[in-house]
Amino acid sequence: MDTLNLAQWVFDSLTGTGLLWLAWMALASPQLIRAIVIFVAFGLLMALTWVRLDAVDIALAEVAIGAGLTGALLLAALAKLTAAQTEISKSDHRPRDGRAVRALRQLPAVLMFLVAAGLVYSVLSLPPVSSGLSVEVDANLGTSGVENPVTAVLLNFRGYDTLLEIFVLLLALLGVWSLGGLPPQRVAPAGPVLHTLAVVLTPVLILLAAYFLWAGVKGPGGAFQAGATLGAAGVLLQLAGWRPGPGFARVHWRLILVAGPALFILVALFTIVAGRHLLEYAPEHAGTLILLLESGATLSIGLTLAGLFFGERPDDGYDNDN
Amino acid sequence: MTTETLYALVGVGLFILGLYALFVRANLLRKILAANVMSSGVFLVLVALARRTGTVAPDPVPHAMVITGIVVAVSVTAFALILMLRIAMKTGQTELPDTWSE
Amino acid sequence: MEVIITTFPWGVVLILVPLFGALSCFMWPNVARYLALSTAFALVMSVIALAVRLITTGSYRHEIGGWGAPLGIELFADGLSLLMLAATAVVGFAVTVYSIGYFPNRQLLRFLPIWFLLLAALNALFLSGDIFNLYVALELTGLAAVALTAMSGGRAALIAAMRYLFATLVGSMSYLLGVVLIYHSFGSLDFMILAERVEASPATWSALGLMSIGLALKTALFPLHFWLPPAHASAPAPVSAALSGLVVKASFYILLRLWLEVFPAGHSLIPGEFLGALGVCAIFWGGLQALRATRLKLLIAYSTVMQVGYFFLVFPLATVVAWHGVLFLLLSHALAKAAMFLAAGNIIYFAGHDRIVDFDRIAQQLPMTLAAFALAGVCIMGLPPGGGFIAKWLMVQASLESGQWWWAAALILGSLVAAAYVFKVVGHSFTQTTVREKTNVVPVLMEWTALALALASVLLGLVASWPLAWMEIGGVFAGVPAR
Amino acid sequence: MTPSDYIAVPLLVSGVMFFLAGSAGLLRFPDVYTRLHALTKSDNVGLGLIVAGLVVEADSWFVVGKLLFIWLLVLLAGASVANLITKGAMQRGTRMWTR
Amino acid sequence: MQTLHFILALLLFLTLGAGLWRAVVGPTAADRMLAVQVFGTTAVTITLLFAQAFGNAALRDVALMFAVLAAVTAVAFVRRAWSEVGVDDDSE
Repeated sequence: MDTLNLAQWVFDSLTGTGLLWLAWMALASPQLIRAIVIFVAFGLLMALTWVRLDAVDIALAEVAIGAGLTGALLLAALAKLTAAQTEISKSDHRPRDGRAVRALRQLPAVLMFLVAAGLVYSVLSLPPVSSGLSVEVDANLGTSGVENPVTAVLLNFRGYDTLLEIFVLLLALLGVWSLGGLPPQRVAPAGPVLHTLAVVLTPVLILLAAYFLWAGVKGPGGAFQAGATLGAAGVLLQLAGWRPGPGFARVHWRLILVAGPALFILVALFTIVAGRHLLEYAPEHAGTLILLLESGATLSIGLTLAGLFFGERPDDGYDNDN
Repeated sequence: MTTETLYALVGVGLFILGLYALFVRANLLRKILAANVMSSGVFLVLVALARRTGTVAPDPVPHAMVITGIVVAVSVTAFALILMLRIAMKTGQTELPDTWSE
Repeated sequence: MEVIITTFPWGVVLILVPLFGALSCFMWPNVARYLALSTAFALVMSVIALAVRLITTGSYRHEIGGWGAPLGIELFADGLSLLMLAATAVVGFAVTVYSIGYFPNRQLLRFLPIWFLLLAALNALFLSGDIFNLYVALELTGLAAVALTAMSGGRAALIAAMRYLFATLVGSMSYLLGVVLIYHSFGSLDFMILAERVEASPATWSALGLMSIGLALKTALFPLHFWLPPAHASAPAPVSAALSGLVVKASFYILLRLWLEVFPAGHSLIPGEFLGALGVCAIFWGGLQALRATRLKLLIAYSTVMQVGYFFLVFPLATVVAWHGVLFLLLSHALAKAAMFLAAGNIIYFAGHDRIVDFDRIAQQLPMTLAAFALAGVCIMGLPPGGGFIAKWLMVQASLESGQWWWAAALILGSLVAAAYVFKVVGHSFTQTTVREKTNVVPVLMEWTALALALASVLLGLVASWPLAWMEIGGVFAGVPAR
Repeated sequence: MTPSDYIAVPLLVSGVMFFLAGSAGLLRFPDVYTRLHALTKSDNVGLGLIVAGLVVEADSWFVVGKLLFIWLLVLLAGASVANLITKGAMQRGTRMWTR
Repeated sequence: MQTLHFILALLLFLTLGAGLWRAVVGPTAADRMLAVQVFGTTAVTITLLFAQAFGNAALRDVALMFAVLAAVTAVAFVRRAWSEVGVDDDSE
């Protein structure tokens, strides 16, 4: 089957050069809107690379978070940017010489070349086969409560990383809220086509989130992919012109936001009080506990990502001065 | 040059490209793009080398690390974008006033 | 009672309590003040309990999730982490009390949840025994610090926060790439296992280089310090106290752990002298800029750049006495620098500005604040009985014993420069301006907190024997040459 | 080559042909509207044919259902987004191409 | 049979390339949105062909995610990339 190897080799070289070229184009293109389009294409090619490297969980996360949400965040920022200050130069590509003298401008390039040479040499010198921790993971997969090794590592073997990481998301939202309000952005009301698209697509997204959450036990999927799908539903609603009413935000917003992190801490306290190690689930309960944690995390991640796209604190009685 | 080393080297290339653009580009939005490219590069190195287990299934621990990394990257990007907007509102520019000020 | 204290995993409590505090302050804003105070107090209590446990039963490892070292993550508490946790708890408690008086209500409600996430991240960082877990804790710390810096919303603060964000991002990414190379070379992420498996290879040197550069950037070592002065000067006073006192030391702590445990053979590659030379440059550059600074908070920020230079002098010395000296310096600097920034906060709260030349009878109107600043200055300068004196004495002794006298010379000259800028501030606080500006009354609680911290940093020198003994718990200096 | 392959292969190949025709249109057509027209038509038909080919090879009804669901989603999204783009372009005065 | 799917997927890379060329050159913003739409559809197809080529059922979930997220990204482009002009996008 050498044609398959040849085809795969062509695919690899095409993707490899494509990634580097897209990254260079995105970072060097004069107009920002073009940079974002190329960055979305870069995220998409990245997802195909994850598929090629048998990392299907990451492909799901990359499509949802890398290409989808990050693209939407960048676009929303660019739109607010042009609204916030008038004289954004369309092609602000003028080289920034400022106080950096000509010689100094070459310093980063030389430095980068040295670092690159060192890294390439060390990557090439790595042993061709190293099983890493895959042996230990397979050995303990039975008692971890889930069949998908990645979910097992994320929620059980290295559950503490996920605990801290959910707080990173909450922290980002708290940080965005503490920065105060943004300029009011006049966006045209959604027309009938967009309205119907939102009305049809949002329940599909919510169903998909539940499906990915459930699929995460056996195959690729899990809390982060499901949360990102919920976040995409929130983004779509905001694009279709929906804004959170004052009543909505007062209690539900905070309760759902805190659901994931609070659930994690309660489970942690429960395991400590029960005399076990931190986050040590009894093998028979592991499956249900992981699913419980994942559903709480999905809700919180979805709402946090939608909140990050919203970009400011909803007026929920706590005045929103800027 | 197996698939793993090819993609690992592409990852290193992305890391260097992102790092260089982060230094040289003045526009804040482009710096944030560069930061994303940089983190994608590191994650690519991590996952590419995870395929050297000699068996069909790759090593799941790097995959879990990358998913954690992607979520951290998106939260930092979201915060950086809003911070950039606040700076644009206050100073009317999307660049830091003086990149070489001590 | 005794059995409970020595067996209960206090490290876990130290991480869960601030996380719970952050969530509760966010969920119930109208009782946030009392929740905050009780959380901070609970932190101090659990550090004391941890200390009792460590002193009686030595260092301990807590396997999270019940999985062994290579697969799961392990928390590791020993003398080194105990000292850093103690500093975090004490400074954390003081800053929490101070911030309740300093911030107006609306800003306080935004400050508290992020603040407790920062404390949780620092505790998680000082207790973690896993290098990827350290990356997640570093990101949490960095993002929280940037969010707090940008909170005052001013033009300078926002720009400083953005530059700080990019600096901490580059630092974390290069640290992560180092973690990737280490993991793929030796197949584990745990400190203890890596200490056995790591041996010289190109991947190890690149990983060591990347991690050192990343962490030096986050610790603001001399050429990479550009982001620190604007960030620490324009952040709100309690935040600057936490940034200079704790956050800067978190990344240095990881560097210490890596050089002590994972890369013992690292000395031969990146000679300690190179880092030592950068340290000396940091001392004189920081001192010079501090002398030139016209604003008090900028002066204190440059003093931090200078003190970071002292920290890096330990790498060329690398004897047990030198490690004791630098650890003691970390502890005393945390307390003293936090006290200085809180005192500066009082002056800003009182006079509305911190231009040193325009101080108007600070000595008469804010006696306690000036006393706090002066006492903290005593410790920073290295005068007995301050903690700084003991630390510098140990480091000078270490450098003389190892025959490298020039580090001792840099230390002593540095102390002179430190004395110069402290006295510059103290001198101006007795002057009088011609026009009377409107001043507002500083809440007594804020002055007492600043003074208490300053007293703690000075009295630290008197009780030096305890911390020096506690450092030995867990034998972290086992592999370090005595002479 | 099993009997189902005899049906699947031509479907798949013609599907890809439609995609290539669509991208040819994307490169060659003079203005936005014709490109939009070309693309939404040919890509959807192309995807439809490929999905048909895969459905023939699918081994369980669940997979068939999922494939058709994906195709339905792409149709829905493609049609509405094309409509949005056209209206937006017209309102911003992008001129139609005239001979 | 497996290689046929893989080769067909490679051919679809040409469509991606064409879309990218339009994204880079595209005179108007509408062309760039068009390009994003093409990326989505082509990615879905490539992933479906990979699912058959590798025999990995989970890749169909990736295609499902692609289909949905491409729609959200395209709508984001339409609603945000043009907003600086502030004209009603598609009210009748």
